[in-house]
Amino acid sequence: MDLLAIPRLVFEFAVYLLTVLPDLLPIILALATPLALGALCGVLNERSGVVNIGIEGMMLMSAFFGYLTGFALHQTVGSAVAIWLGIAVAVGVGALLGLLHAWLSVSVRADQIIAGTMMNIAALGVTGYLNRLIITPSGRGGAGVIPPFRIPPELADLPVVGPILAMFLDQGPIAMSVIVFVLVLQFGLFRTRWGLRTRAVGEHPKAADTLGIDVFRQRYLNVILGGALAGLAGAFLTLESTGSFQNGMTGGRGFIALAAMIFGRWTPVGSFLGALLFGTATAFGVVVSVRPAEGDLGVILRSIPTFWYAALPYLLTVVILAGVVGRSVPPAADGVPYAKEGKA
Amino acid sequence: MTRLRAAWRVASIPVYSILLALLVAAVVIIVSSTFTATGFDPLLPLAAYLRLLIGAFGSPSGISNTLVAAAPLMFGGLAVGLGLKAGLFNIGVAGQFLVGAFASAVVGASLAGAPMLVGMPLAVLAGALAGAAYGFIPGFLKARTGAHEVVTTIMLNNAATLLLTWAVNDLVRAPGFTFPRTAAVGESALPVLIGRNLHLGVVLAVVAIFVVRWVLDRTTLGFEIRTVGLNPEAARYAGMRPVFITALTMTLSGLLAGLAGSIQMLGVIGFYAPGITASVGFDSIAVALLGRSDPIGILFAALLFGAFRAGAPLMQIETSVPIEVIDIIQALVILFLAADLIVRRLFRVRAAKPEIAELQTVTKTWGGTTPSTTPGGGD
Amino acid sequence: MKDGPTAGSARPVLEMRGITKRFPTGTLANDGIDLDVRRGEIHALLGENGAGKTTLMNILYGLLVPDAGEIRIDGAVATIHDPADAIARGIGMVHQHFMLVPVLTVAENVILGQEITRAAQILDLAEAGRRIRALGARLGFDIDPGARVSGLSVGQQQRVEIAKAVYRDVRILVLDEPTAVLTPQETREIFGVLRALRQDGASIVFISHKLDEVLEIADRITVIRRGRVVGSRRPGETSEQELADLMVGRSVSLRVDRGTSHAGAPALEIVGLRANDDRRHETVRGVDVTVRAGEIVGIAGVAGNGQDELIECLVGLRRPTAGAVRLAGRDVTRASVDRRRDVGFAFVPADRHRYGLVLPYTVRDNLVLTRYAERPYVGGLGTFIRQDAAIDEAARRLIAEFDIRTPSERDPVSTLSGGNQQKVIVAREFRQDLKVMVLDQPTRGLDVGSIEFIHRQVIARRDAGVGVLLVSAELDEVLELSDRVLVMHRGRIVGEFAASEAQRDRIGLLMAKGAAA
Amino acid sequence: GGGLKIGMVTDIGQLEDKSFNEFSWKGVQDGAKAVGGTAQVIVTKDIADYKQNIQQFVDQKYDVIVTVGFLIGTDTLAAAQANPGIQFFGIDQFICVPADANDKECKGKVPDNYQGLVFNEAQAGYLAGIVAGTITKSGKIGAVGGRSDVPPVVNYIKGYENGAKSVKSNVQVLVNYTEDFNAPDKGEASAKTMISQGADVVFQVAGLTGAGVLRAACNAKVWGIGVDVDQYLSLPDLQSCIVTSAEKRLQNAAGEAIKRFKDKGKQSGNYTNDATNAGIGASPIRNLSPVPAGLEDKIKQATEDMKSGKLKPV
Ligand SMILES: Nc1ncnc2c1ncn2[C@@H]1O[C@H](COP(=O)(O)OP(=O)(O)OP(=O)(O)O)[C@@H](O)[C@H]1O
Ligand SMILES: Nc1ncnc2c1ncn2[C@@H]1O[C@H](COP(=O)(O)OP(=O)(O)OP(=O)(O)O)[C@@H](O)[C@H]1O
Ligand SMILES: [Mg+2]
Ligand SMILES: [Mg+2]
Repeated sequence: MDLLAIPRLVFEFAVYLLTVLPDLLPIILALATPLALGALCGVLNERSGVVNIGIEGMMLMSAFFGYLTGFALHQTVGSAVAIWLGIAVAVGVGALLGLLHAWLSVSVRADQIIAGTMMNIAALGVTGYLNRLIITPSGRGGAGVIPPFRIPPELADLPVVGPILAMFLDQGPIAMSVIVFVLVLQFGLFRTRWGLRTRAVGEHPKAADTLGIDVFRQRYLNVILGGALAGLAGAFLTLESTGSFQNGMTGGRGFIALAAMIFGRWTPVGSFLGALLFGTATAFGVVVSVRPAEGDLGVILRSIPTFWYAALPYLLTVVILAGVVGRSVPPAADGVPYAKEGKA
Repeated sequence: MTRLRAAWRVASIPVYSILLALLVAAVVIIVSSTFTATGFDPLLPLAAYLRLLIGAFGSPSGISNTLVAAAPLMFGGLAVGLGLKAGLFNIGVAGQFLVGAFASAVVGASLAGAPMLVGMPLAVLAGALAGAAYGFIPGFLKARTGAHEVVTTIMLNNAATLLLTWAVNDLVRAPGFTFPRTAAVGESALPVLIGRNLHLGVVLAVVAIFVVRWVLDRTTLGFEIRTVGLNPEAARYAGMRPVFITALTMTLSGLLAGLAGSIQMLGVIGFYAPGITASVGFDSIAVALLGRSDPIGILFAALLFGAFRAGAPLMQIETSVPIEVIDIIQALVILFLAADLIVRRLFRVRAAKPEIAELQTVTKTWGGTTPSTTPGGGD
Repeated sequence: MKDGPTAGSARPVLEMRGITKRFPTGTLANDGIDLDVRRGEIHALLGENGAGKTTLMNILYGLLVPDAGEIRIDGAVATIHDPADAIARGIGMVHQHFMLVPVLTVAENVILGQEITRAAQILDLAEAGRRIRALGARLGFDIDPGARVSGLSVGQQQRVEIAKAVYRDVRILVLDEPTAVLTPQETREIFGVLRALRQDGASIVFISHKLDEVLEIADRITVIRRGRVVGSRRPGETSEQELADLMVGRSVSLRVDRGTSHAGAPALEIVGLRANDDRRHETVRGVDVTVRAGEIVGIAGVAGNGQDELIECLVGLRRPTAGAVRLAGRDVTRASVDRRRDVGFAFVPADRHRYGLVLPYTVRDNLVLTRYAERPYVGGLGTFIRQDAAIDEAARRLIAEFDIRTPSERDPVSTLSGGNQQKVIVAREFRQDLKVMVLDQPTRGLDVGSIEFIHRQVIARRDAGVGVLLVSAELDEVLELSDRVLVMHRGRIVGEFAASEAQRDRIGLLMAKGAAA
Repeated sequence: GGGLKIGMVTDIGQLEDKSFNEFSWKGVQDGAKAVGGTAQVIVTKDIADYKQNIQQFVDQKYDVIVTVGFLIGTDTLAAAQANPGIQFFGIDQFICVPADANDKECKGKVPDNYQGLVFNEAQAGYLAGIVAGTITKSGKIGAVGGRSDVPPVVNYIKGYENGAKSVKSNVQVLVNYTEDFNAPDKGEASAKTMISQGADVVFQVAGLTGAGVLRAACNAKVWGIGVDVDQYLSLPDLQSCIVTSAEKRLQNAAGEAIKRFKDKGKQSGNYTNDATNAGIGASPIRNLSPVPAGLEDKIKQATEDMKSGKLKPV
């Protein structure tokens, strides 16, 4: 009896996981989206040799200005238009901040960690300040909503296919776009001219330079593109996921995105898996309390305080990083500003 | 005289950066004033800065507020700075701060009745050890498995907030309150030395600055830490043990962060409750960077941030300029430090940039490679 | 040796006139240099370290902008702002420090910058592979386009570098010290390639320190000293001695007189030593070596045959899987690095920037780097407080004793010249109470003057009764210094010789093939 | 002006938190206007700043100091005892002054210049529960809480459960605490799961996280219930699915407190805002046409019973 207790619980747990899978799948992607986009931003930056710990700040700024756009326009131009304009602005702001980071890291050759930290603090200040002065006094809220895409019920209710379809299709447009970005970037990085040059510049800029590749241009390009992705993550937070803005609402997602990037060893797909892992752990914490298990297992699972479930994603990441992933090697020239010797 | 000039060589860039930051922030304030009820007001920045200054230094209580706010930032800045010296980027100060504060609160409360000379030292010790333990985890993991400390410390920060909240609720919740919190630390509190709130922790912080400086500059341990930070390979060939130094440095860094939490708890807050934020953890990074990860630099950076903290309330009530402007100013200061090129152009500064090899090391070792293996390191 | 029919045809393809370059640091690297290179000639550029050879070529290749002077190609003035311009003009360069991206494949490295793509910039690596193979066949070496560069031997990497240049159909190819780290066999293969290129009418600028090679391959030789051209010769009309004197500006003794060794009791004993590399492959497969007090034993071998792991086992950074290491009779197989140093062990690493020095540190801190925790450098209460006075005193003494050229002991070692940086290490390691020294390519990349100095120091130590183990891929150095020569191949000692020139080729063959034909 | 100088110290975080800080501040401003005084606010960024922020107003000779949130209660009590000349109001602070070390029943004397403004969230939650219980077709409803250790949140949800059961005894209530007020994506995930479990009404007590909850409800075309204020107005994007909100009239309470002080002088003790003084309530029913028969009566009745004390929500 006691001998069998443990294996039985393990078995029950496995069964339980299977039964809640249909609940888990549809909610994971949305949880992973801002992390994945942030991580992709990191990948673009660091693959070209620029460290960016300012992703958090880039997200927050874009989130705010995206929201501000929708907020200001949705009554005049209508909800749908305002949203897409808002997303465009968010992406644009992200790209602009990317430009700033590129200028600091590539041209000014400022220390890239300091530049990133600056970005994070500035974002808190600027968004909080403008939020106080512009949005709050108006007393209004709202920035329009993205009409949700729903897969037809008959599909959604299919036994196995349904949840899987829901995982990818029963989502907002930005969440859905993540998968596209991941695949495109993975291919682009390892199969295209742009990717080859990016990796070369991030590993051995001088070698690239001696082959006539413009190291600065390549880095600027990547950092700006990365900023745009961080901007999209910001747009997701305000325009797709909440429809409202609050100071510091990124809540550290930019840093967790960095974790996902390192976790994924600086590859798009790897980073995405890292984000999914995190999202899955979060989702499990939700599902476990909304749809508790029966029997002894249920007793045990319910006896665990909710705070532990909330902490699960963080603890799990540490355990897996230490236990499975281990030492991860970044691009060799990551964070090293490139200087042409003896040139102006 | 020459010593003065030498000091200015180091200080000029930061000082100019601060001036420039205040200037740019002023423009922001003026422009934004047009949005507000008061309307366009070109003198608003002057008013605001004046209040900041008065609030921070205008009165004995202002000065002591500044010092009290600066003390934990000194510990936190040292924690980050020490890590940077060894090529470690400890973003985990926030978590180590909370763990330290919690431990001090619990031990302090349990000895609340005991004589101060018993309870207070034990409570401080508890905070230091707890922080050290929480810093040891990422240090050990990095040394053993190479798990990147940036990732692990970020995760441990979030875990700390949640698990400590749980601990307060289910383990050490004090009866007689409508919300979860620990009992007051009572006699274990750090004694107030001068005026309303200038407590012993401020002294401890300043002492810590010089202790850490002495360790780094004059002891073999400091030499080992710096060597491992700058060139781990060479350190190995010299008979040092980078793996051990890494774990040790991270532990010491955690200890300092824990002390930050401890003096904040025993000197100011007095009880632990889930709502407690670790803004110190976030600001400490900025302080360390601003101080070029040098103890003396950190001392001044912490005082600057402390002054902003202490001056902000007066600024808000007298001019109703949002407190967020402080973040903007701090960010601008760091911006101009990072892009000191601008400053040099503007103020025609000749002074050589004080080299921050550690920072470069950290940026390079971002993902765990040693700077020596990065390209361009040829003869 | 001038077998190129077109060799020396009058028309200069490349003319560099009055090239002058001063670096921000004040170093005047090039001081009005003139250089002509004719069609289909191999033109050797000779000069000691810091003479300005690389600088001159970097200017030609657009990596540096000259302060003065002009470059003509086919008689027409050519302004070269960056490598792209140079490449466009058919100039190719194989750099002194390899310019290869280790994590990329051979093909990716070769096409980088001139990628072969299909629609939408998608790389066509298959086509690239075909072209590279064809190119290899033309130059007479086989090359695997799919291989990761990080996994290639130095010789193979050298070929990739050349393939990169040829892939861009160069007319003017610059090779900056291409043979520095090659075995005689590999060197010969490279020479074959160069001659093939010359046949095709390419012009080649060949930079080297190695006088014999220069005399073998070059059609013309230009010597540079401290940024000025000090002479131009044809191989037939000159000698190694003359060239050496030209380079250094005084008459140098090319061969340090080794004298005779008086071998005593065993100082270092390596018994059946086995060890794995980081990827858990056994790279040291049972090595037995005995170094006696007062003798210099050289281990020759192509890089990557287990020397690194062997050395790490000796220094104490790697646990052997089997066997033992004895210092002066004491078993130190499991002893820590500093324990070994206490017993009287010293080590000079090959890569001074990576293992030997902490570049941002001052000269003084580097001079005590491996003894930082010993008295008198520590003291006070306990042994953990550093004693600045003692450290300064020792630093000044060593700087004087080893004639290290530095403004003061408190300058960063990074601002010292390569040779002087190496002197810092030597000064630190060559202490009085030594029993065993392990030298890993102690003179790599240094010029004749510095080499001479360091070799004298080594021999002095030997004569003082120190057992010296010299590990080097530079066969010349091994032969020059060693009393006995061992050849290491695939983790084993495959041969032992009493050093003498006669053996050179057999040793080279052993190094390459592991068995003498 | 010569009127009252009224200062407010916020809870940790930001003024525009769409909750305590924001609406307390609005109320303080209303109050100031009503009594012809001036109002200023200090935003607290760190718990360590509570003391000095309060002291700042004291030093500036303010007449009334309003502090927000239970965390700042301890410091407010101390300040009130030290400055008998100043009126203190503590929003969401239940004042407890122990007579001695081992007194847990708060027998000590509350300073007569310090009044705690507390709310009976359970009552508001109960009314929301009545609505949920009435309109649910599946017999399953959900509630998402921001933190399981913040009393107001828990009280709201307890009341909600009982209210729902009072109209449908067999109703099943799915509850999830995200332990994070700042995670809309997590709120959306919770709600989505509840909905896929069959819940057709979700109640949010989770700040920004709650925005995600309501967003999920709208996307899934089920009913959402707001909290604290009438979120049909404060979240216009989500009007399509908000049926009502459990209101806790912070703004009102803060304004009234200041008026009380102006009219009646020093205020002391704990002032409970509940059904009796319209301190809590349910927002107008929206989006239901027709409104289910008797729903409004049930709400009116329950409110009456709570006034009379006949009905205890928990
Ligand atoms: N980027 C630089 N900044 C300052 N000085 C430099 C720089 N590059 C080279 N120098 C100096 O210019 C001089 C010429 O250097 P160069 O590399 O051309 O010499 P070299 O002949 O190639 O020597 P070697 O045989 O060691 O390669 C040397 O004194 C060198 O230290
Ligand atoms: N990359 C560099 N940056 C700045 N200064 C340099 C650099 N390289 C060399 N120098 C300066 O140029 C001078 C010559 O350096 P270099 O190493 O070329 O001399 P060298 O001729 O090789 O000397 P040695 O023969 O002792 O190696 C040195 O004194 C050094 O200060
Ligand atoms: Mg050279
Ligand atoms: Mg040199």
